[in-house]
Amino acid sequence: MKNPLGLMQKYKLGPLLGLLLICFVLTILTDRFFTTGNFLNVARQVSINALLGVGMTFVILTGGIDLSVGSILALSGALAAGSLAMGVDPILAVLVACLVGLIAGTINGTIVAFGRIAPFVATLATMTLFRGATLIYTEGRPIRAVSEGFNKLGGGYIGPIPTPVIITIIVFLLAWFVLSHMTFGRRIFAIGGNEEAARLSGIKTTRYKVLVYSISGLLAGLAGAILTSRLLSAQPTAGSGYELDAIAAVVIGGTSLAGGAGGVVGTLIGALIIGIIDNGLNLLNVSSFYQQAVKGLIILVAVLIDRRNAVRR
Amino acid sequence: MKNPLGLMQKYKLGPLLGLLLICFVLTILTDRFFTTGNFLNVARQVSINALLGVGMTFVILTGGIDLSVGSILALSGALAAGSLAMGVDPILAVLVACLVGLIAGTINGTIVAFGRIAPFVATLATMTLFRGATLIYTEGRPIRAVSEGFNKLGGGYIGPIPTPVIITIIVFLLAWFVLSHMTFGRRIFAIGGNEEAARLSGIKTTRYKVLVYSISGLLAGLAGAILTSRLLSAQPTAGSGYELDAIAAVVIGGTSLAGGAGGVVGTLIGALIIGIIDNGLNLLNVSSFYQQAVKGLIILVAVLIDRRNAVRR
Amino acid sequence: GGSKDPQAEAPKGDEKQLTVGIALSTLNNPFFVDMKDGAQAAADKIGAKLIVMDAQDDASKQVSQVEDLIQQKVDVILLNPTDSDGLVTAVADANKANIPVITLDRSVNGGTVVSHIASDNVAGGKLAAEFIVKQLEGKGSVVELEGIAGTSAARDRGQGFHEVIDVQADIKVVAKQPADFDRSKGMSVMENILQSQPEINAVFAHNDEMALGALQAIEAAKKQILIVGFDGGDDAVKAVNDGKMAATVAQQPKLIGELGIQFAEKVANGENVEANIPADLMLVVKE
Amino acid sequence: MEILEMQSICKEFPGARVLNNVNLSVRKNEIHALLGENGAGKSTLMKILTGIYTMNSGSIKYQGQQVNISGPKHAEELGIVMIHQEFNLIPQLSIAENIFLGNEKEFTTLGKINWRALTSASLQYLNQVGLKVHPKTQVADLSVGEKQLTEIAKALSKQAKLLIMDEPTAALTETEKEKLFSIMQSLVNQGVSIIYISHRMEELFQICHRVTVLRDGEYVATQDIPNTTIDKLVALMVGREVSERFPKSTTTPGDLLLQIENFSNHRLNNINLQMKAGEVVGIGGLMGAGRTELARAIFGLDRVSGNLKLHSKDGTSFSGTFSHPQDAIRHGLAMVSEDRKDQGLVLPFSVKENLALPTLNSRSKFGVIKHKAENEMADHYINLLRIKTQNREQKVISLSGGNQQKVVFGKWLETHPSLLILDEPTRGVDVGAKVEIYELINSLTAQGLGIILISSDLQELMGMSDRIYVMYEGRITGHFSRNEVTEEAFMGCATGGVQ
Ligand SMILES: Nc1ncnc2c1ncn2[C@@H]1O[C@H](COP(=O)(O)OP(=O)(O)OP(=O)(O)O)[C@@H](O)[C@H]1O
Ligand SMILES: Nc1ncnc2c1ncn2[C@@H]1O[C@H](COP(=O)(O)OP(=O)(O)OP(=O)(O)O)[C@@H](O)[C@H]1O
Ligand SMILES: O[C@@H]1[C@H](O)[C@H](O)CO[C@H]1O
Ligand SMILES: [Mg+2]
Ligand SMILES: [Mg+2]
Repeated sequence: MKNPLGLMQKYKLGPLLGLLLICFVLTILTDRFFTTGNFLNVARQVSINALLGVGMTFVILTGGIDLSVGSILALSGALAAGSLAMGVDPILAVLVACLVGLIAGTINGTIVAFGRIAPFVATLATMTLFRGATLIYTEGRPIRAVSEGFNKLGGGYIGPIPTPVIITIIVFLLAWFVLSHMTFGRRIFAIGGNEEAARLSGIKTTRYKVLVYSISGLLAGLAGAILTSRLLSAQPTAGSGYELDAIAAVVIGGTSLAGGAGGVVGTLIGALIIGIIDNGLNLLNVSSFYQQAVKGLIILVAVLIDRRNAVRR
Repeated sequence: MKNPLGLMQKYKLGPLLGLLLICFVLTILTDRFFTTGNFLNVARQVSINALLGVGMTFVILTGGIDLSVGSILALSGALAAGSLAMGVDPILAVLVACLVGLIAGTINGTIVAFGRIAPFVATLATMTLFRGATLIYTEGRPIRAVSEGFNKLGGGYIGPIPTPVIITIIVFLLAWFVLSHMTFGRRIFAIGGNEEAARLSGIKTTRYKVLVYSISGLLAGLAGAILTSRLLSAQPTAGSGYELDAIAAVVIGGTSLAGGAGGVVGTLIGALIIGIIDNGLNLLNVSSFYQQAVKGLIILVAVLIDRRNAVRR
Repeated sequence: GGSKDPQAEAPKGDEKQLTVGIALSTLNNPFFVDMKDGAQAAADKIGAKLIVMDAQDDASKQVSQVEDLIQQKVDVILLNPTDSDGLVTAVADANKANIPVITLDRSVNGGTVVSHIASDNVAGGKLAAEFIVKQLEGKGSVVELEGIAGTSAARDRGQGFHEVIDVQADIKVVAKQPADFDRSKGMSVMENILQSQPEINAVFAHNDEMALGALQAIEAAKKQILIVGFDGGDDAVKAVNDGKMAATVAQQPKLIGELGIQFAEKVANGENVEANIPADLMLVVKE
Repeated sequence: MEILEMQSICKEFPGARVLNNVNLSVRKNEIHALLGENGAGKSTLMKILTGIYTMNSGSIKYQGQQVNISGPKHAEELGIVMIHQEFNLIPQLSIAENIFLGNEKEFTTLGKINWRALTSASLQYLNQVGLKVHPKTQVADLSVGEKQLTEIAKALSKQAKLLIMDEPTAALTETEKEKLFSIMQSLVNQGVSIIYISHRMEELFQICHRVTVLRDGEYVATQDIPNTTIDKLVALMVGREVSERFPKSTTTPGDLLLQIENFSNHRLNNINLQMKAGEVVGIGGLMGAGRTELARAIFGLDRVSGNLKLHSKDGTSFSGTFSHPQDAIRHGLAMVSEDRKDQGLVLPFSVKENLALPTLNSRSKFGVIKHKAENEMADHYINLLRIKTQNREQKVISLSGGNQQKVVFGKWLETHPSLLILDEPTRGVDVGAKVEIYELINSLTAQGLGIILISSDLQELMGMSDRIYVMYEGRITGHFSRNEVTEEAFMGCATGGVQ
């Protein structure tokens, strides 16, 4: 084989290499980085974006996009906090958040699949719509969400591992299984690969297209519950801009925006890359003005390295 | 023809119909809307988004996307204001802004075309990078830009028409001519329609791909100069989120995100729709919490109406 | 929502109803919601109509909104600018249309403004710094969580804070990072700082939202650190009383909004008003 | 005199050696056929010649000069022009723009296009190929055949000295094919040389002078057409004897299988048709007659009014119309679609994943895919249909056209249908594989399957159908049984005459 990196190509190890490189550099630059404490810390910070990224992966695999996840996160968090305030059971409050997310996602999916509107426009509109709904419901104020049971979701631990990290790992494993071992996942790939061929093969493409947005919404709802529980309050502005980070995680992870190729393993790596860059720049105490520029540069370089190893046509 | 709206389809009048409908409703609801004063007012407000939208149309026609326009706008505005502060001639300051935009756009194009990085990721990274550069240059503070000559660009009038409106109209006409009557424009459509076929026909696709980002950057730079001149200061946070509005204008105007189909006429209409919704909601005194929800809904409905008339496959 | 305006449908009586436009930098922050509520209550009381605009922290959006207010021919504009320079044009436009402007909370650097109602953010930053110096007895490591880069609130509070802190020989600002006035960003930035700085004695956050986020991070790390916020919002005052936060520099947003309406009425009636009306700042500590 | 000499050309793709010491020499004024099975390397060799691929070793002599062709534009400057096997048109642009894409210069002043000049210049080439569509029409609105004619017009506009045609007739009907041949003849008379790739053997004897045969990426032989026969060539290509070109076996038709009553929609006009189990019913007609439209309507892809009655082999019957292909598949229908890349295959998928797509449920439990069963199924069809692939995990995008077609076939066979619709099933398929497909058709009808065969290859249609319906402008204008059909009678109906 001419290219010594052939193996890496085959197993799409580019993003992983990028991640390891960043970790290596940070370990050399600061002794605060390579510690169990910091790893758990990063893992917890990353979990929200990873959850959104997993849902986003489903959507992007079909060739779609979901810009509304940040707004769904805020809306479901607000309604969970609202239910808590009304004296509802903590577990029920979490379910409320998930349900709200599911409904919002299903609305997205219906508009995209049945209304045949470009996903970008449809979810751009619902992003504004759901944010508006959040503002109306909260009247622009944070809603307090203090309840011991509820706060364990975002702030608790199972053994030494923060609960959100455990939840994220479970969701990730489930998603991985669905995508690589179930007919459902295979059909999602098929729709992204060639929607017309998928339809001709008897796949009800509209149904699956609705479902991927439902999943994305559901996970955004779950993320909303976790964030609310972690902050002890639901913020009306929570999650704004999160869609871009989630999409970045997916794409840095090697999933094609055209759909049909990729997966959640890459997304997890992508989310870790973004999270670790943020964490590292903070640890290195890089001046705040330089942080953004440096972050942009690192992402560029990481993706460029990855692409240089990609198969040439 | 079965469909009575066939003519409308043929000339892609969906967005125009949406625009007229919105204007009609607003004229009925408030007597403040249908006045020359308000029209000029809206036209001026829309001009920035329209300029960005025109550049974005070039990019999207090739199948790309440019998320960095807001950051480029801020960076070029800041450097224009900085030059002014250094005593440079106003006209030169405007040229500085355009040049900065052109360079930034060319960087985007080079990364996309030669680095073969997905435009979404590439410009997401440079969006962060250019914003960081702006923060570094401005040290996070607005830079004052008060100079009589310079301020005419954004705040002046030619006859009764605000200067930014005149500039936008000229840019729009040029872009329209290039896209519909020049080889350059037709090749951009060809690349978006089938890049491989375009390449096999001997078109240097990479060169054109660089150029569309340069154009988008240049217009973002011009918009930056206008906005700075209008605000009498360059804001380090100027333009954040503008990319989404510009993309929305393009897509509402009927240009396909897949590339190859659409044009600037639609984009202008799209920008007007967005601008008039904002203006109308303000004139109608819709409570600010409801504004976002209503705006999201109107965009959805407008696009749905349009799509219902679209050709079925 | 609470923003419903009963006066909107009321028939215009024999005498002309006063219409005031209030252009706020953002409503995604309880501080400004309070300001709006204060103004609304005052307007309801005198039977004035209040038109509320939310610029979502975007200067050019706010310029557009002021233009739209001018199109509606309101009697007075209450302006809470997103930025001091950026809104000069809008003020000039209002001047041209002969609509008087009163600024709230933040000032503008040009045009004619009949009156400015605000608390002094530089003074507030100093107040916070002096409190920290006293509590630390002049010795220790301090973290500063900054507001959105480029906003005057972040600028002024930082300036006031550093004027006091930087002259202290034994107090060091060991980390200074932006968290954008946002609670969740405040938390994650603080988490990272806690990883890199073993020894932290106090945190000054440019507003309460970030302070409350930092509090979450600090509690999770099981550390004892002095936290000082800014604004005096409900959640923060409760945290102070619970002993979780050390203090918050309280502004009086409701009062600022209320004063805004009172002065708008005076201006509309042709009365002369003072150019500068200060709203009191006050350090809230545990009772 | 030789215009082109390609010597010892070798080409490797990662993991596969595709060309091994291939030679090809083409004389001036000659039509030189390039022949070989699917995947033999014909298209690859031609892509090397036009600078799209770079060869690993070998040399190219063109007009007596050693050349190093750097890209398609360079090839074009040398006068080497290729009509690709897969369309290279921009769907959103007009016919005229497509014809001159990349060569707009002579119609532009300072970058501005002179539309009138462009349109009228394109008319000349459209007339030459006999395409009677307005040059301003968008290519997206053309049928497959019309697109092929546009491709040919585009190549003609480039004033080639050496013209390469990679299966240009695959999508054409008899009339257009004859037109094309006369164009080729007149080009040769004007001094042009042509390399002609086709899987339709009789065409070579109609139009070509010499033929070079490739097998598995190796050069086999070059022969003069007058001194050879179809059987000899087939033997060279396949490496073994192939018995009969159209091995049609006659089966006694069984019970009524399908009845179509009054099918009408925007492109179909009151179609009535019936067939029995075990029958092969051919549907013929000229380009754009509406055959594909009929197939789509039957399969539930497009809305249609009227009624369809289906009596499946398991005794169930259906009456109505299908609203989704899933319905159709459930009731025992399968369809090999006309355009494999657009509708037949998921290109980023592997051979295995494509084969598995319509029948995922049958190899899964609680939605979990049984990978072992899937692998076995895939290997079964790779062997059965002799799909030339490295293994079941190879991406279909890197298969040759004919092998891609076999994958589409395989995925539908796995649904065990009672009625199989084949829309141009042998387009781009080599002789050996064609015979395999015909034999497959035989064994399927023997099992009682009904087959609807849509084909523009009249030989094939007449050779394989029990009965033939002829369509014209969305209507059925003729109906023949196997032994009564003649070419003249068929063409009469296909051009709108009545039987
Ligand atoms: N990009 C590629 N990567 C790997 N293998 C390839 C690639 N392109 C072609 N091949 C392989 O090269 C071989 C020759 O392909 P080619 O397209 O030249 O065949 P062909 O003779 O034109 O066949 P057909 O008659 O089916 O068109 C095939 O086995 C094919 O799978
Ligand atoms: N998307 C489209 N828009 C407009 N007209 C179309 C479209 N697709 C096909 N047509 C036209 O509809 C008619 C029927 O097309 P159809 O594809 O069914 O023909 P066909 O008999 O299968 O011919 P072909 O051999 O070209 O496949 C043709 O005149 C064709 O040009
Ligand atoms: O004074 C206000 C508040 O402190 C708010 O938290 C941010 O913006 C400032 O202007
Ligand atoms: Mg081929
Ligand atoms: Mg057809």
